Amino acid sequence: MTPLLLACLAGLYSERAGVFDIGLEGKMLMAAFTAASVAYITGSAWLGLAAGIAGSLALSLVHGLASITFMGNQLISGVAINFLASGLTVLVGQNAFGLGGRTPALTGAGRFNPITLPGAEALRDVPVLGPIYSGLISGQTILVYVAFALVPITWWVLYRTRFGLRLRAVGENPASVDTAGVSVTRLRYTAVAIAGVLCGIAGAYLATGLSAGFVKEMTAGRGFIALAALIFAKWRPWQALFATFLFGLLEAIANLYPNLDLGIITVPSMFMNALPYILTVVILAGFVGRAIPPRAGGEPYVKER
Amino acid sequence: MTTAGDMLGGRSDTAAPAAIELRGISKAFGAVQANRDISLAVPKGTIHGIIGENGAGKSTLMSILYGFYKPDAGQILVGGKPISISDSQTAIRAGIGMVFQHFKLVQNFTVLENIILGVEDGALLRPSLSKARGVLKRLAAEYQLNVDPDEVVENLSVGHQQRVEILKALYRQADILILDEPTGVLTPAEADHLFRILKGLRDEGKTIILITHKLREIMEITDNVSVMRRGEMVASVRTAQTSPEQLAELMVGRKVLLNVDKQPARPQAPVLEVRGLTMVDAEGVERLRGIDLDIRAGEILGIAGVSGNGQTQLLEILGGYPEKGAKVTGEVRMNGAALPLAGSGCDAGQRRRDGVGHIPEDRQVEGLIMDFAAWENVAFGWHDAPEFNKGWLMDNDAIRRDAQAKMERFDVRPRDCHLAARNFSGGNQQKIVVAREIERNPDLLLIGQPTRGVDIGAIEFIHKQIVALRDAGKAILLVSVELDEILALSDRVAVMFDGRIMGERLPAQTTTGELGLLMAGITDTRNVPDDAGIPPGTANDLPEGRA
Amino acid sequence: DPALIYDLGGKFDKSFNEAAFGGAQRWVEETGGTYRELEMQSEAQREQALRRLAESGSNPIVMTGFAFGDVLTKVAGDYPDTKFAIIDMVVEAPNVQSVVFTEEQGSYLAGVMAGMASESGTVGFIGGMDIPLIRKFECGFAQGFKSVQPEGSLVSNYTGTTPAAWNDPVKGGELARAQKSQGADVIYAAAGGTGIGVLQAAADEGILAIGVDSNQNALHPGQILTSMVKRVDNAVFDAFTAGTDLEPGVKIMDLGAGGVDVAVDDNNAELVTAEMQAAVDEAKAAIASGEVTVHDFMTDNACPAS
Amino acid sequence: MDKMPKWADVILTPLISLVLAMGISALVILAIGESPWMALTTMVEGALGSSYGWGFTLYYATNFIFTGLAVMVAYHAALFNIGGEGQAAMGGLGVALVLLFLPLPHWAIALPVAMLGAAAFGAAWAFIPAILQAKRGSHIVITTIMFNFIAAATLNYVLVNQLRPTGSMDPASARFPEATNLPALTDIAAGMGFEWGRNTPVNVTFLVALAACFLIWVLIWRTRLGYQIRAFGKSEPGAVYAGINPVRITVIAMLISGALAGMMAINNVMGESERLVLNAVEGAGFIGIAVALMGRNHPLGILLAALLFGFLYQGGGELALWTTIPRELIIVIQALVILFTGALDNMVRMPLERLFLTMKRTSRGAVK
Ligand SMILES: Nc1ncnc2c1ncn2[C@@H]1O[C@H](COP(=O)(O)OP(=O)(O)OP(=O)(O)O)[C@@H](O)[C@H]1O
Ligand SMILES: Nc1ncnc2c1ncn2[C@@H]1O[C@H](COP(=O)(O)OP(=O)(O)OP(=O)(O)O)[C@@H](O)[C@H]1O
Ligand SMILES: [Mg+2]
Ligand SMILES: [Mg+2]
Repeated sequence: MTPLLLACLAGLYSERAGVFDIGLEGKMLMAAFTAASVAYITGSAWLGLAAGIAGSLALSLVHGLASITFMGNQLISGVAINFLASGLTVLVGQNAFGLGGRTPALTGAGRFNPITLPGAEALRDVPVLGPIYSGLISGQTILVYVAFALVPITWWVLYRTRFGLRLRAVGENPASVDTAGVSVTRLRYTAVAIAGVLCGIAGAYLATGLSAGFVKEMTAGRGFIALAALIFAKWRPWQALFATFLFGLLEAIANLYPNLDLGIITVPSMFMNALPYILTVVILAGFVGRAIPPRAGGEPYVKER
Repeated sequence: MTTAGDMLGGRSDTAAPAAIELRGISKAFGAVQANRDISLAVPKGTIHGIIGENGAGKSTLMSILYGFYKPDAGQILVGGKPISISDSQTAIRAGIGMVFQHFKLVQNFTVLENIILGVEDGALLRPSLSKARGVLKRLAAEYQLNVDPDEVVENLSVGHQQRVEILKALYRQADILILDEPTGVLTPAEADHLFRILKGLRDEGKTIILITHKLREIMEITDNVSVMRRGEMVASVRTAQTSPEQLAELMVGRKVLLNVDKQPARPQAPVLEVRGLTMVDAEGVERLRGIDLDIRAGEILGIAGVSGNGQTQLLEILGGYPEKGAKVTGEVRMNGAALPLAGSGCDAGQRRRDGVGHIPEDRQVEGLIMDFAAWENVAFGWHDAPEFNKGWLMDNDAIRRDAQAKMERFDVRPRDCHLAARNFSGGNQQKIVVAREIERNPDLLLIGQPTRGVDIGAIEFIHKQIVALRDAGKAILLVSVELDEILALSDRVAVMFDGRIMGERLPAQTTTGELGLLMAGITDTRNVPDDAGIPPGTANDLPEGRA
Repeated sequence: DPALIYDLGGKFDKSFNEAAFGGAQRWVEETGGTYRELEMQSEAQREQALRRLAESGSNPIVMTGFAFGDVLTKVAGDYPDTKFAIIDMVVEAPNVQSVVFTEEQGSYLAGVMAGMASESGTVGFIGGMDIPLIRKFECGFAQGFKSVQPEGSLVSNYTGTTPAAWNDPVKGGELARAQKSQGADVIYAAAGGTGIGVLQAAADEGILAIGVDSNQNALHPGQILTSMVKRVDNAVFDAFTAGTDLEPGVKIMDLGAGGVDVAVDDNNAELVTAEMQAAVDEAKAAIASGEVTVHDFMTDNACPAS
Repeated sequence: MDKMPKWADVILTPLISLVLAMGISALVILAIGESPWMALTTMVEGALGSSYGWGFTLYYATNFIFTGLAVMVAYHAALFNIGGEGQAAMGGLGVALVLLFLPLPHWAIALPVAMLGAAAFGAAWAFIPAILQAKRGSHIVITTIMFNFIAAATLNYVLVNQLRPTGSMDPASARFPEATNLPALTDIAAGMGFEWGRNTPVNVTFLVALAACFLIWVLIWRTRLGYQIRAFGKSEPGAVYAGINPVRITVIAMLISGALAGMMAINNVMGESERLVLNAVEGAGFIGIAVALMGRNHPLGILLAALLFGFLYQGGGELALWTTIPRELIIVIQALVILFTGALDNMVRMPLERLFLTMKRTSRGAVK
């Protein structure tokens, strides 16, 4: 759920600033590719991370250009970015490594490896808390801790800082920000860039943390699920954590019970696989009610018609 | 070329430079020349009025001054020094504050957050917020501008939202305050209160520019007034040396009749009977609390009231489309037959078939599809009508012919029915809506804000049409926030406040002062002087549109 | 010249198509010949590709994957002088050689090894897209495993229901970790690119994995128990070598014919104990003699072992 | 009144955008060390150089016309239907069920029945997202995405466990009865006495698609329903004022949209493969978004854009078949086309408008 959380937070920054982003998927994919490539070539996961962020940022820039500067349709731009990433990664990858778009497997320092938190071993035998601490909390890669730390940080930035105030304002009513003498364009670009960085981390984590290299289309729809989680969370950081956790849980359940035997009927694996999607629809229909997006979301800020 | 100062005569001779001076400002939006070579000087410590038809370019000019738009040509001087106002930040720093015609507030932020937006001190919010809270308290006391700093803006009445906008400007220590049509949304008492504040600010030495369509306000409060027409500044005069008639003529370019010319009504059988109408909206707020109304054929019932007191809900329910999720109870009869208030049969299409026409309050959001051509808009809402249809298909030729004829009769300009609605000026857009609804000859015509933001010339025409329909024996329900309009058109006036009818008066037997009190929810109106506001102390605490 | 057509997964799927490519390459190295190759881009192209190759004189034409079966049935008759070979599918035509593998047998051997290696008594299977072919792998694996540990349990997962299921190493890794948490200590991955993630996760988690199709032992030396190799490369190599003399009919690449096997090499030598090797050999002999028949899932869509 | 003439907006802008997209594509091809000229000629030759190439180009275009029209109808109601992929997949199921289980003696009878089946299944798949959007405000973009996944799972289940002939490896249905096979255009041409597009999959569905373009044009711009859909799409409060029921229009627009997407199955499932295979849609649902947007949500534009994408698809396929350029290049080109014509169109339009404005001013000046 870490990449999901990161992508969800990425979407949160962008959409809170009024720029819809269905290109999360593409940006993650691009980041996964650049991260894996650079990590393979340099043997450094950190350089890979930087490259992942750069790759994702490049696409963010395209999105910004289309939806902020040229006041284009944000949904189309997102669709195009998804296609672009899906094609470019394989094209360049094939050209560079000749493995049909895969990157060679990463080893050692080319990957982010789990870190054991201090005292994890010592506390292992403490009842209840021990296993949770040593098994669940300790032993994750650094990027996981980063992702989780980003939740309170995002909350704090959004609700406690000047930048957050302006960011939220620009997503609600850009004219109010403009007439307050603050540049709408700059704010939105910043937000889109932050989204790029977070997608970059997410993609890098996919390729260099969770797996050991890039495989074509390896994001496998996670960007779209992150988007669903974002709507589910009503564009709020803590709820985003909760939503991604829920999706993670649903998937874990589907993994644990590939064929759910209900006595009378056995739910086939296909449906258990589709369970997270089905439940998303159910949740959207039943529990969240109308999720009201940032008011200026999806609309370019046009001053002069 | 003469400068604007010259036109004003007297004052510009004094040594002190104008607080603000514009020289040769031009601005085009695509093919529309919104401002053409405009010059204007506003002496320090004065209130300067700007009037002009819709689309004359008033808002554009002020927005340029505030750095919202960049002019194509021209120069701006503040305190005699030329400055280049590239964005609103520069304008704010130069001491200019502006309250826009359409407020620039973040609806789901608190008052305090809106106040500090853009002028926070430092990267963290907490210190800015507590500082602003203090300053706000002081400003509120000083200018009698009370608002709850922690209230979310969308819960405030329009009047209070405007206070927030003014406080925003004052918080930024503006010396030059621009107000773009500030009174359009206020009760007479609120407007009075605003004017007292403005006078106070002027006496402190601040400079104020006031845009309005209401000549009465210009005469009442301004020192000088400038008139704009079709993007040009046609005159700048001392207010004391002009008259409303002269200003109207300058604005429109011809003589305008300022009063409606109508015969006494000859009411016949009742057309609409409303009994005990209540409405609770989706959030559980009671918007209508037992409305009783009668309208007879051949009369105009005017409903006065500050917007947000249930008029919109009343029009929507009568028009057949109560707000989603709302609960409506009570009884509505039309020509004796009960109209359904919910479920099937309660839709706008059915109401039209039942003989209800409707000129909605907001022409751009409801009355027209802005991207549709004028001819398509002429069928809007009546697209089911047999004469517009040929079997499965719509008879577009018939609609176009009809549209062309209506545009002819209502003098819609330009007379091109293929033009998209958004390419017509506000007044002409409204004429399209009025033509469409009136020409269907409905038994009952619902009219919401027929002339909001419409200039004097068009108002005159629209008023004539409404009276003509009445004289043809139709029933008309007129909702307007303009008391002058209500008094001029109505045969009877009902005042709405907080979802109730506070009382009914005959126009000849009441005054704006009395109606103003009723609009504020005060029914004890025995000792009110003519045309006066309410006693000072109470003005601040006017209840919001809804409690 | 001969020609080779890869299925939609693409030439470098790290598995099936890539094995075919390897066979063609080996043929080039050994004979110095040249061949044409095509990658599919859409369903509608299959027929186009076959006809174009046949018309341009390529012979024989080898194609990988059951998905060609339908069009080949239609097209083969139009080109009686061209020889076709199709892998993983039986097409009855006088100029077509159908090469089928007994994956259930190879998977059985993998199951035997997993049964020997598993200390927990639980092993895992991770398939890519949930289609019958992969069920066949699972079923053979289950039978082999149960033959060693009749009371043992098998956890089985499929990555998904869209072609994306073949390219989701992250989910593969997650599934592997989930299976480990359920006690599995040997995991068999038959999932294309997704399998890479399974093998990686198993290596990271310190449990054993089993590769598929190609010999994947070298991906994580010492941590991959074995790979169930399906010698698609041999099939391609043989077809290319036979050239225009390619023999029509069904060619069954079973255990006996060396069509399927479990790979033992330097990379996993340490993991394969003598006992394990003996058990594998025994199973091979039993299958060859008919003493043990490994049930083929495809025949009745059911698996006796699970 | 307008800033530039309509023809410039409708033709010039997309054309320049297209050229830009192609230019960048050429750079990409150069960057991977291939010749853009060779790529272009291969594509043009392969897609348009022979009746054979045209046969494929038109076949793909047929798919895109349906999905493009589907996106368009929803778009006019201000609904962004990303679910074309799933709706088309379900349409395929509808076709398969009809053809496998109903005794249909002749294609001329089978075609309308299968069209009904396809439309019904596609529409049904769009119905739930539509009703959720209309009644509960569940974001249609998200629900249609989810329904794409769910459709894939459903189809997978049905094909593997229900429709697959026992013993078959292939997760595909049995072949449809011979009698229901649609005539290919090549057969029709042969019937008229000339040889055209032998062995190409383009079939009578192409003509159905052309008819659909016309009918949808009539629907949107000539009927009352179309008027209501457009009005609702432009302004929901306006529609309510005019007595247009938002729930009804949302649902109807999505049903039509889903039905159109579903009807794509006539082409690929009934016309081409003549049986139902997994993943028969192959992304055409997503391409439909690009086609609709490029075609300015007008059937004629959609027809042209579908032809363009058909060309890209077939030309790109040829490129991948006969050169060493990977097939992903085509995805990149498609992405660039979508980006430049759909999202960055103002990049071209803004300077153009300025150009036309100054031209207008100077010419007006000259007249004076
Ligand atoms: N936003 C716009 N986009 C394009 N053209 C516009 C726009 N607004 C106005 N126009 C054009 O400019 C013309 C002048 O508009 P304007 O609003 O100044 O009219 P007006 O003189 O105020 O008329 P009225 O008195 O009826 O309001 C309009 O008739 C219209 O053709
Ligand atoms: N952002 C914009 N883009 C394009 N055209 C505009 C824009 N703002 C105003 N216009 C056009 O410029 C002209 C002047 O508009 P402006 O808003 O300044 O008029 P106004 O005098 O304030 O009218 P009103 O009395 O209706 O407020 C109009 O024709 C209007 O349609
Ligand atoms: Mg106007
Ligand atoms: Mg204005």
